Amino acid sequence: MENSYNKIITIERAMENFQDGMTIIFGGFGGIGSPPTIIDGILDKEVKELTLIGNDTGFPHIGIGKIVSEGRAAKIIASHIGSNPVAGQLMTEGKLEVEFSPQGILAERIRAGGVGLGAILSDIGMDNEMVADGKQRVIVEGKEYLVETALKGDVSIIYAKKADPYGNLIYDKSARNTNPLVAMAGNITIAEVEEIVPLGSLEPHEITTPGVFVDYIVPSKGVNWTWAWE
Amino acid sequence: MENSYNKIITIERAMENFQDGMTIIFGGFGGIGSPPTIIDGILDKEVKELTLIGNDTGFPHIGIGKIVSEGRAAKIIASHIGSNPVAGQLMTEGKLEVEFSPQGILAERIRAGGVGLGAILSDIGMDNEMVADGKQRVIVEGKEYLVETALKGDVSIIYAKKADPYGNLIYDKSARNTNPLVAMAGNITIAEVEEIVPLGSLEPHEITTPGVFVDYIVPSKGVNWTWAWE
Amino acid sequence: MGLGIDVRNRIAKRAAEEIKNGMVVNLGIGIPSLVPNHLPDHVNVMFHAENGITGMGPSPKKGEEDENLCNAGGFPVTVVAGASYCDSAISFGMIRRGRVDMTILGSLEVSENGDLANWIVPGKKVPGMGGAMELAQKAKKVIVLMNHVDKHGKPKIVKECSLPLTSARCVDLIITEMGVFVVTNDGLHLKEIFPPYSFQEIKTNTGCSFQW
Amino acid sequence: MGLGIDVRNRIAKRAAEEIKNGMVVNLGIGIPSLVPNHLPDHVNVMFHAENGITGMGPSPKKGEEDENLCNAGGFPVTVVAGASYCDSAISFGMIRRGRVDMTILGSLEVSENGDLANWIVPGKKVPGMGGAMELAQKAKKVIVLMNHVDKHGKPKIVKECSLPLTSARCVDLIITEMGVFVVTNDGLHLKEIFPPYSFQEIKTNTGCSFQW
Repeated sequence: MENSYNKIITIERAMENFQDGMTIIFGGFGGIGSPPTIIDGILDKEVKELTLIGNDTGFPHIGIGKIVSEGRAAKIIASHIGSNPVAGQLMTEGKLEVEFSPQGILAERIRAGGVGLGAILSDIGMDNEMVADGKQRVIVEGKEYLVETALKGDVSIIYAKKADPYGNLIYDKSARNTNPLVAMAGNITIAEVEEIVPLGSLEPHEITTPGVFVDYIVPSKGVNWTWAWE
Repeated sequence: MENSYNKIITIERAMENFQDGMTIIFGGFGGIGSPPTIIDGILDKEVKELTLIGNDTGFPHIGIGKIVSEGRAAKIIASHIGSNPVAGQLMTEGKLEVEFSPQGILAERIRAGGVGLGAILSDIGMDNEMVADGKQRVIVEGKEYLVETALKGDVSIIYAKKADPYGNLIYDKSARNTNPLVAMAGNITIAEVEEIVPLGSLEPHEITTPGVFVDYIVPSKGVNWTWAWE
Repeated sequence: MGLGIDVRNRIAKRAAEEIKNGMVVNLGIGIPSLVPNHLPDHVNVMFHAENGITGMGPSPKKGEEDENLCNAGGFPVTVVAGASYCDSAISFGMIRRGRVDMTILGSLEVSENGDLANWIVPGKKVPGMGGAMELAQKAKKVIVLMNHVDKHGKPKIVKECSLPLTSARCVDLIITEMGVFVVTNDGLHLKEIFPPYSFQEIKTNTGCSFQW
Repeated sequence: MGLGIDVRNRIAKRAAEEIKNGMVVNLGIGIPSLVPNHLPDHVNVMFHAENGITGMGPSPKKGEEDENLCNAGGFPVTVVAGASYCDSAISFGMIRRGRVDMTILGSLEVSENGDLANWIVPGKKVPGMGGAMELAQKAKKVIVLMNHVDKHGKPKIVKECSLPLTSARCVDLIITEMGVFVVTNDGLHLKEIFPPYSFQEIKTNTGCSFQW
């Protein structure tokens, strides 16, 4: 495949972007749409003390859950950890700091980081201490809102169905989920893709994530876990 | 065409949603992607004292410019009025109130209204009195931002290439512009479309605006103005 | 004490009657997932999944599952004609903008003024709120389907919730195996009693007063 | 006093040299629109239009214009392989997130510390800022192409702008028919002098001091 924008790299080259203590934003929802090859790369490189930002902690052996279960994360910002009991256990033992954010607000916070805004004002969970504690409040047109800060990361890792060499992306069905938002929020964005197609073969109006946001493209080795329903 | 969701209506029925003094959010950028048939319907109905929200005032005889030129708007919130000298003249004469917003921030304010947020925090034009005057400031992580309030409308009017009977929309090339954002911001959203196709004939991943946001679909009679470059 | 499948289906069937033509409906896990089986054929409804599907259809046949087409609980689904995919931000935009007409969900407790407590299971670790708060707070109508009492026989419809709230004053309708309650500004109204239960049985098993 | 097409092309050609392989570049109207004509063949660049195009190509032939494929100025364009369309929010998201590597624009005045004044024409009504502020403030590199002096022969590179600012301290490079200036933290540096102009002519026609 042509590599006219030098974005197509091996998983080994991609791993040069990861180190201890960094913030990784990951795409996916219950593991669906999370990038399996990059996640295994992170495990193999044994980076630790990570801050992870994403929808949830997957399952113990699915998606980002693999990293959480191995104790590589110091902190996670997510909407729930219910499907990964190991995450709950690490939290209880004081080994994992967890910040909960309502699911759609978390998505908007990641998007806000991705489009260069400082925060959004939300009225979700205003009376709930887990959501509202420590957050600024602002009154707009007589109504009070919470200041929900934008989230950004050192690296975004996402999963797509198709990429062209510029990094234009098309996602598969509900594996889209948080990926287009996460794609924008990283200082460096690495997309793991099922298929790389020639430049010009994607219809411009069909592209969900413009390649502008994508720094590197890594061919996927495919999902190597067993789904919870299997 | 099947009308299983009762969303496909005539322009006459669509016009029942318009009255004096209301707020209309319109899609389009320099007239491109603005709905010509609905705009003519608004002119014909002679509604007045409108508040208009959209990217710009088009040209005197193009897009929303036709409504502005006829003096039907009392106020407009836009990023510029430079291509429509009539708008500038009405502003100078005190017949049209104009609120300017930086283009991308205007787009985000409309989107914020569309997704049910109260405001966004922006660092664009902080030192510019036309942008910053009268706006609240909030400090997030040591950096100051303007509170840019969300925008909503009584009715959103948009233009798309294809709709199915549920109102799922696909836009044509750069005529997409503000339309997907405007589509979400109206209490009622009316989409003028070039073509209505059977339910199930649009690929689910290709749909830009989910029909959830669209209340009514009006077949377009086509653009009836001459473009500035023609 | 769980409910048998017949009773669960009866609750789901009653909930299905609330769905009107053209609605967008979000379904929680448990009994709510049975609701689509009871829809009349002439009702056009779009089922919404907060992970980014509008227009979910029934579960696929075994062997035909698509790992990239799952509901918010992570289980394989299908889509109907007119379905679309979107990202999580737009999916919740639909909810917060009031475009989701109804959410049908389970609960641990509901109070007489419609407070919902369905996200922290007693004795379990805090799992996070997921999308429950937005759905409870912003869906146009919130319907709770649940057992009338918990496994210890204690009322789940109560004067005040003992568990942490998901959202206050958000529930519109409660359907249990015993009957249907509407939440109004002046309190709970029992609207329907399901056989074989009596008014007295409902009164005994409900933790607050209600009108009838 | 406008510039002849040869001089305009020379300025555009010099600007084109700033474009490196893989860049995303936003072009303003006027001289900047000539820049793509001067790109070397081996440079892969994506031209960005803030109305939602990444990957603009040249103007279409007469008669082949598409009314739904126009640049931010409303004029018909084409797209190249690898192009994509997006909505206005994402288009400006690219800008604010720092993904637009360069914006090349015209200006009325530029100050010695890089203040840009390019949006309010003297004596004209205030037309609004459009997308100029975001581009000036957030593009990674801001290059101004303009006449060295205005139509009255007055310098446009000045100690302090007399016109309202689009954005303060944002300009990185100024290219005129006379030469190239770099804006640094310790002021303006003249980097290149274009024949037939002399250092003295540039000094006379520039409204502030600069290093050489």
